Amino acid sequence: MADLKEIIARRVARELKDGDVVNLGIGLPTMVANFLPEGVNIVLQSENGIMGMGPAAEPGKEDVDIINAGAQYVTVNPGAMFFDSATSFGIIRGGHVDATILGALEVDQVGNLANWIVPGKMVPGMGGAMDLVVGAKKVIVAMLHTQKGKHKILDSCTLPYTAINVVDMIVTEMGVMEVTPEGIVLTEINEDYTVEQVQEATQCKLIISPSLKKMEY
Amino acid sequence: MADLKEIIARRVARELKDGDVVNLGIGLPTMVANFLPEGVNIVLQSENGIMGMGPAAEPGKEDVDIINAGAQYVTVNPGAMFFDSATSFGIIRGGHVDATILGALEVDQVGNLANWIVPGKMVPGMGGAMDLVVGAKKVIVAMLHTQKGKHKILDSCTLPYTAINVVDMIVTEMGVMEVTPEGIVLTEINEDYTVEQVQEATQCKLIISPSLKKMEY
Amino acid sequence: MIDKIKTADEAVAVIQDGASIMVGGFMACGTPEILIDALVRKNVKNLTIICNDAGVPGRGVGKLLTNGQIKTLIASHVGLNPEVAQRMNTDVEEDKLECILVPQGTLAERIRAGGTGLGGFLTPTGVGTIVAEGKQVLNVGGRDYLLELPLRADFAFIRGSVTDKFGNTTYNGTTRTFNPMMAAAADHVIVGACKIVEIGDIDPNNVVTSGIYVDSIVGGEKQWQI
Amino acid sequence: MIDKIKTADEAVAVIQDGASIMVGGFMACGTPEILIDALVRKNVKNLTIICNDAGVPGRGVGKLLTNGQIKTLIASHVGLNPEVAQRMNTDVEEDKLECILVPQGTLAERIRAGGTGLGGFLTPTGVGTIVAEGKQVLNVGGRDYLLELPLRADFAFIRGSVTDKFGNTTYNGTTRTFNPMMAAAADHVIVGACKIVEIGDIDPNNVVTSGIYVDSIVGGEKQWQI
Repeated sequence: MADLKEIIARRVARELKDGDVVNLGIGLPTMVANFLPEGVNIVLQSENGIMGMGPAAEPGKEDVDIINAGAQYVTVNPGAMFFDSATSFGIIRGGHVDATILGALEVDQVGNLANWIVPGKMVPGMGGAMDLVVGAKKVIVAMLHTQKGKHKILDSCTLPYTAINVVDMIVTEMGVMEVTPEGIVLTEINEDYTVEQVQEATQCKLIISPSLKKMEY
Repeated sequence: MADLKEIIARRVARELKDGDVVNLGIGLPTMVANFLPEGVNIVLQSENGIMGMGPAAEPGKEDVDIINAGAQYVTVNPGAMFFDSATSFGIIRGGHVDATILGALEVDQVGNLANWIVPGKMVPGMGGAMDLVVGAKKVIVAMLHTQKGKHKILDSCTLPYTAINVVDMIVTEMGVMEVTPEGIVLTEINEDYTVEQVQEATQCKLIISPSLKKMEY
Repeated sequence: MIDKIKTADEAVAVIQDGASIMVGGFMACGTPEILIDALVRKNVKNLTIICNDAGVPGRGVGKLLTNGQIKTLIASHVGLNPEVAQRMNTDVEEDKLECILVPQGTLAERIRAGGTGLGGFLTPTGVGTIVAEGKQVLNVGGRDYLLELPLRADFAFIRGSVTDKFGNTTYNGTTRTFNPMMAAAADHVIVGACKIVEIGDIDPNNVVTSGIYVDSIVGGEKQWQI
Repeated sequence: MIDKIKTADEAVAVIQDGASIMVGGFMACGTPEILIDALVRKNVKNLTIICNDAGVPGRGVGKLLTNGQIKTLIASHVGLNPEVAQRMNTDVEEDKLECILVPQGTLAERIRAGGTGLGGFLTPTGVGTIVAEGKQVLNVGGRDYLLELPLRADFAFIRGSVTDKFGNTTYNGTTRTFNPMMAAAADHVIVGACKIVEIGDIDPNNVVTSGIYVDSIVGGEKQWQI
């Protein structure tokens, strides 16, 4: 399982360009920062008020006044800035975050996203997710292709939306998909899987890119 | 003329309480700061970005990075703060300025104010006046009662409004008037004038306060 | 000059049952514990708390929740405090917590609107979701936006890293969060300060929150001990 | 890392006839003269300038006006530059200046909305005046508000007192004015800096404008000589 997640994180990391401002969700997306290609430096935004977030603080060296949006003690890089929450979401809503990378419960073929209400579980709140996916220039969903065999990439989301028409790209252990006006296009495939397997793991009909490539990670 | 203006400025100064946040318009209102009663310290806001403005800078000692809204070099008091224009007008619109004191071309009996378009002259722009009179807790018009014998306190303004229903108090060389739902009430009179003279200098019908007092300044 | 320095108990003495209180911080980082503790001692009930989240059990607004003081919580995320679910699902009517969830950016902007005299703002966040329910949708330039309304409270609890005796305040690191907007959006503002300095000690270029907003200043706020 | 340091002429080379440019400052205090001068040299025409005011003849956007480069000026106050009236009343059609007046607080907030992705906001300012003409009036909580729309531009000219090589910027005194909002509301942002420092030299608590907004940094901006 860890390997599959690492495959996804590694592939997403290749999507980022030098200088990009990026917000990483909790969990798998956070791993992306560990796999940036040589020469690519990104600026991490943390919605609780950091531009230029660094790695997690070493145990014993925490500055208790500096946490990330997951409430972990973190460091900041030279050139960082702290700001308030209105400023933070001004940056996010204003389109100044180049990419936001986050998990999903469901994505559908028009790019609708559901990732905040788990059926039967307590509703934890949307936090900053609704603003992030509406505001970021590029929304990349990074997730396992299915949930215990259950489809997550659907004709239509069944769970309450986080936002509508926002997802640009989906990266799973099986491949890379882009959400287009025509539907979801499979552009890259992990060579461990066949196109048929990917389609089978996907509820909506995938458009197979004529230039389908091997997924590199 | 200077004496009449000083009378007005002196009387307005008595309206301010210790700790009040005050924005003073250019000209006569600026004089108010010179006549504060003993023990009354106010915090001057300048809409270009100062809380805690001090007196004008001494010639030769100007800090060229610090001006007031009239583009004069000024000083700041200990405990001052500089901010941007959105923050400044957030303070103003948000009701955090206790009093704004400014001149007028016309005021009418429902508290409409006209002070930004002079007939036949180039329109200089409203600057921050529209925000100030809408946002400040108390709007005090400080002006000469008439303009070359022409009424300025009217049944209805004839010039384009700066804002409607905003003026709380009018202080002139003749007296002090409060704008109430019933009309303009003369509450204090300068002993150099009679009630008849004040009414004659006023277009709209004044309500004479049953407790009409001598105007102290 | 008006003396704003008080003890925590003196500062919260004005707060009565049923009050609405904005509390700064994010997962309690940036929440003035010294004021929360005094409010727990005062034990006022039926509070409406506006805060990014529900804190943590034993920290931040989590303490008020444990002590059964919150009737309504307006927040963006409450998942990291398991007591929220217990309180929401309790059968004891008087202990029941109402939880109103607001997207984090919208919450910050609504509080900013409340403090800056705006009647509302148009945001794309929440369009097409359950957040849009009951809200006016306006189309500007071909895009749909929700009209979101300002939010104010009776009181605000602000955590200052450095505060001068007038109330001018700076915030260290990520303790800033909702504090600056809340300081402008409440009728009565109390700062719990880690360090109180003389007026004039903070560079006017670096003040984040103006002392004009501040009614009381309480010293002795401590950094969190891990 | 991307090198953002340029000469003023290099930095303005991207600006073409007809561009819209936001210019920071208030009566030229906080306007980057070094960029204005380069734009005068480049002599592009038909510009839309968004600035608090018209500057002063020989200072700030006043120089662009004198040089006949401004077609439309969006400002809150233009009374202190007598050239505005001359340009507005000229009979020479190609020299004619269009001047759009916006209340100062509304101008600042419209630019903020443009930079922060809001579709607009409701303000009480201007209700019942000619500023309300053609605008939607919404009643919230029994009070009328104007719906004001966001404002953006192709370029922004920002004056930094201290700017690091990433573009993180601080402003001294009253030079701040419209600069922070404009830095977020333009597609391409150029900072004219009084002092350029290394990345890491500015305390992260004191940065006002993030370097993520900044495309080019030009050093050598001078303080105004009285």
